[in-house]
Amino acid sequence: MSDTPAPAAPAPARAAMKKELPERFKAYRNVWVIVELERGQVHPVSWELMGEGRKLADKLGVELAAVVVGAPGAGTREAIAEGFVYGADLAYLVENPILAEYRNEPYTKTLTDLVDTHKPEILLLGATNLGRDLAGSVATTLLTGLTADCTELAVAADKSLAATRPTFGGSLLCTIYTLNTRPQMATVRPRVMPTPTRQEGRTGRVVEHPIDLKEESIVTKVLSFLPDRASHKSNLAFADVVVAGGLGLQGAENLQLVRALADVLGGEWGCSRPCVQKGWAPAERQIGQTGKTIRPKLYIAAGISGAIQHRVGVEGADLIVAINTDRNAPILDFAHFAVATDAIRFLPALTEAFRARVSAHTSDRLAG
Amino acid sequence: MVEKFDCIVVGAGMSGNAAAYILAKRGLSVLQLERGEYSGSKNVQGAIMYADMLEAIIPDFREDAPLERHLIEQRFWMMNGAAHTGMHYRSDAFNEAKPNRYTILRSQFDKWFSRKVREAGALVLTETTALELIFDAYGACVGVRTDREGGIVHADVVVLAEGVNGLLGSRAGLRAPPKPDHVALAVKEMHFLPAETIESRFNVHGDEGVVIEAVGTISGGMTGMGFVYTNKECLSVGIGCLVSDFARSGQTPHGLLEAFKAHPSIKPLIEGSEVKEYAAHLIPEGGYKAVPQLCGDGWVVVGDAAQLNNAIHREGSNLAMTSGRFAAEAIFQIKSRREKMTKDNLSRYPKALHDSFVMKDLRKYRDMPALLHTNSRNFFLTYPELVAKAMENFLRVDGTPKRETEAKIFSAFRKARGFTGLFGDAFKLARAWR
Amino acid sequence: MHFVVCIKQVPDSAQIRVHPVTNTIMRQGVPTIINPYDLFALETALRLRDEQGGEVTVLTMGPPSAEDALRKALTFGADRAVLLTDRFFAGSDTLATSYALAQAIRKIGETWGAPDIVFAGKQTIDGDTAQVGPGIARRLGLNQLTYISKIAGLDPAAGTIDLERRAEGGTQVLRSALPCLVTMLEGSAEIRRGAFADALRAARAEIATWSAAAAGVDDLQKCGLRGSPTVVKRVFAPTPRAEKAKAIEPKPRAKETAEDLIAALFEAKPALAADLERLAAGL
Amino acid sequence: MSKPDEARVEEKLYQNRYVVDGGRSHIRVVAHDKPSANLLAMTTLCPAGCYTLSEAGQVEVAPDGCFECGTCRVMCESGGEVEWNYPRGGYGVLFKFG
Repeated sequence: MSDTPAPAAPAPARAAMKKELPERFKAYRNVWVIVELERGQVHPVSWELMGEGRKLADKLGVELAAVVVGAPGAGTREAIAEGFVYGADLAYLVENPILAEYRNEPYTKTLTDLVDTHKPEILLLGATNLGRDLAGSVATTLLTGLTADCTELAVAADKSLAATRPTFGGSLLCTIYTLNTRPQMATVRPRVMPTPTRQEGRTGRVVEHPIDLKEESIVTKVLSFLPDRASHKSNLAFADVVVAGGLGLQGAENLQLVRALADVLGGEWGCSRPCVQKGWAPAERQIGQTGKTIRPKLYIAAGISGAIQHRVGVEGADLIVAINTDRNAPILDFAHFAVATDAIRFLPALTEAFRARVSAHTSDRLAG
Repeated sequence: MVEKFDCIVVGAGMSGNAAAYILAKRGLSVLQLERGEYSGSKNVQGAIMYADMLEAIIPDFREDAPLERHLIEQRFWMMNGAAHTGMHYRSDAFNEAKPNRYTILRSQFDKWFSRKVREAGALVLTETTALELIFDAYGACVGVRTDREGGIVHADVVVLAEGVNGLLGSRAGLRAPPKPDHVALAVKEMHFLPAETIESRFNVHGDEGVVIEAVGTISGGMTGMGFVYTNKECLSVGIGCLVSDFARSGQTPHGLLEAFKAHPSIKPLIEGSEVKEYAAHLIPEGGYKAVPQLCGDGWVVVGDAAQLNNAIHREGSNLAMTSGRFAAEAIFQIKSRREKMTKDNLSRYPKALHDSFVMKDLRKYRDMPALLHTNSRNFFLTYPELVAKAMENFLRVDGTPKRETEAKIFSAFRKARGFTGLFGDAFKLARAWR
Repeated sequence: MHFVVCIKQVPDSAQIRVHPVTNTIMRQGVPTIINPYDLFALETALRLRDEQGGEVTVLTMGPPSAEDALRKALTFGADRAVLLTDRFFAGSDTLATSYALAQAIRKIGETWGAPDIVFAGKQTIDGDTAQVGPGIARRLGLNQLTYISKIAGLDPAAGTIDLERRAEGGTQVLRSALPCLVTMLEGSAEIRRGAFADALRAARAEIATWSAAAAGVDDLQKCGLRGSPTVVKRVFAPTPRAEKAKAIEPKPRAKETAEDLIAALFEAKPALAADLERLAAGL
Repeated sequence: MSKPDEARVEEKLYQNRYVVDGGRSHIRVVAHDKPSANLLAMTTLCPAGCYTLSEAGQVEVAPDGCFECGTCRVMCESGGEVEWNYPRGGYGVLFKFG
């Protein structure tokens, strides 16, 4: 392959001589957040977006709307109530049995119909499989701009949306504007924005939006749904909690301690490259530059020095705990917490402490 | 049905690309096998490119070849712990229309050369590793087996341009694998600096370049050499020693490199640089005596695989290109006369090498490897220390009469090597250099 | 059957370094590769062709040097390759790109038969937006099936296709109809290594190189910067996290240290406690 | 990775571009109880630090980051201590500059 041609140079010149916003888009107002409702469950990223949407709406002096789409009685009312608690002023509700399971065609038709009718200036979706699938087809149908996986959303001086996202594999960030089309669409990855504080008892008005959909005209059918628990494949890349072991465990048998803690936390276990080289663990359990990249809420590294090849695979974790006897191991440069003790001795104690702490609460809740 | 070509070239380094280019230009059907992702992805070199040899192959290469800097200054250094004694030759004459020596980056240069080979009409298969040669009942080489499914391919002649390790040739018993005292292990890093910084530190401008080649205590008493080559936006910084010395010394290559980089004469040149690659390769050092049989029925061997490297003058890529060219010319002559690719017919190639600078230079220095190798402690430890001390005494003005200073210098040499040692070394060096 | 696979030549982002001092992107020596996700799409198309018969056409839009990526795709066993290259495309964002590719796919259909399935990678590693696939589907009226982990069945006669799609917390089993646009998840197949005959054919192959006009991309207003509603205004390096890890001092009894650690974690991320309970209860 | 030298090589190797051929190690150390002098020398000689001495006193090789320079072949193949091959086409180290 030849060397990389200079990627399309950013065009500040063109952005500067921005054409005036076409007349028809001048009326577009308000910030919308698509509430991702599947099988009665709302994906937490929707509430994180409410927090962001609230900030943008306040700066623009407009209203924040929650958009809830689904089959009647499938948690739509509860989702709207939660939407208000997290800051929405109003909610657009589309209920139709055909919208029970997410499918691109009916959902795209519904959302584009809503947008053409109520004309939002900013439309936010979670960068989940559903959000990305939907955002792509809606943006193309509306022929508007869409910026994906944003890590920061701000209002520019001219009241347009300044969306910042990682580029070149995350080594750089870039700020992107949607120049002369509306709505300005953006998707945001889960767990990037904080969840806003709940304002119990807060309510707002609901706008019901009828939509006529005919099942016969929709090609793709959902035959069934297999929940994740059923499949035991190691989905290290998607896990919320990961516990990994390294050379510091001195032996393959001690990886057992890592698995025990992972089980108690309902997470996945992994290891560093040297463990795979020594044959302690299979290659698909390896985390790092030549293995898996993980983005869990909690990552516990037991006896891992944290060489740069490992770091690039775990830097996305929300919380990194390093259990390592070496006080100046490289992992301490990017871990959030460090316990300078021998992992082999500490892991069992940590497993018991978590088991006690986690199960005690569940039993209270069940009893309470 | 097994495909058949006029010739198969194994390897897309300097010698392989030169041979494939000329064979294709002459209208032969050529298949070139490269195990890397692209030509250049597996090739490591200092790297200095000699223009005359490339002009003989692609006269107008300067129009679009990726060249880093043309060299206008050569610095030979003898280094000890804290100092270096240097002989510099810099001439504005090197700023000529067709400069003689360039620094290059092998992965960019080979990619360019390989495009020329494709344009000439050769078929280039990348990411394909040749596993073994195939011979017929009479022991003539008829083709190659590769590591892709159904990967057998035939040809009238196979050009072995597989690099210093020469796996195919040695596995087929055509030559012995290289020995520890016939190859040097060199490690190098690419240090990135803004072009202006390089130009100010080396006192050059535009795309003028400087080369530093250093011997002395930096190779810890081993037969070896360090180097700094200036490229457009980076410096190639490296050091290499004979593998046999290295093994005995217990030193690590990366440790030696770090020490070389920390030397007071080198450190300021690379201050604040960003390292973007660390590489290592073997360099043939055996010279004339290590050159194996160069052709046989249905095969020829070119470049490093034929140990064609003049270590004393650090010239490898020019010998590689030239051997590739001579082999291609020989094959074309045989093909145009519709003769067989027998060992005798192919011997035109080694004959051409003998008549050219390639073998003349190698023969000239045939005793040098042995000499440097057996006396490595003297040439790479004692003398550098003696020269450094001599310069130190000579330059330090502390009122001692000049006659006394000179006497002190000579006594130091005599005490270290004794008269017989000094004359012996001088005589051997002169004889090996003659 | 006819399968069209869209691939993209991207910089190998793992090799990109940001200069620690000047914070500028150091582009020297960053080679280009085929976008890794696209290889799973190509492998799936090749398997379906091997099972059902037919041809696989590989398409890419990019600078002339993108031909290398196409030649490599041919080495895997694809039957033909089309390079869409024109200076009008410079600076296209995903909307403009999906327009150009959709037009080229229409032209491919007219030339070698309408595609039954158009494949694309889940996303690119340099753009990461995952919008070009959906954009093409919209413009060509194809059923959009993204994040596909497996194609369970394909019935050309009935024109139906059964697939498994990765969703939140599980897998949807879908039945849809041809023609459709499919983006494959990474790991959905083991990438093959081309046979020698394929490598030879790839080296010999003539790669169809189409300009905008040749590909039927006639509305130039929809291409390049003009056709792109979004524009990159600023590119900068993230500020690295400075503070060191907070040390939890080990106590004589490991149990106490463990409790200290857990307390510190829950204090730093209150939501973590609830998450762990939900996970532990297997929800 | 005890030796400080070792850690520095690790840092250097990170800069390089290396395509791992999962599960197919192109270099294999032949089983031995006491490593020969040449094999032992590889624990310092290998420029990519791929050769290490295990606690049980055996020399092990993990050819990730290997430069395919051939030094270990030159030192140990004739003595039958090492089985040396190139990685599959397209795998292993891929130099950006060379």
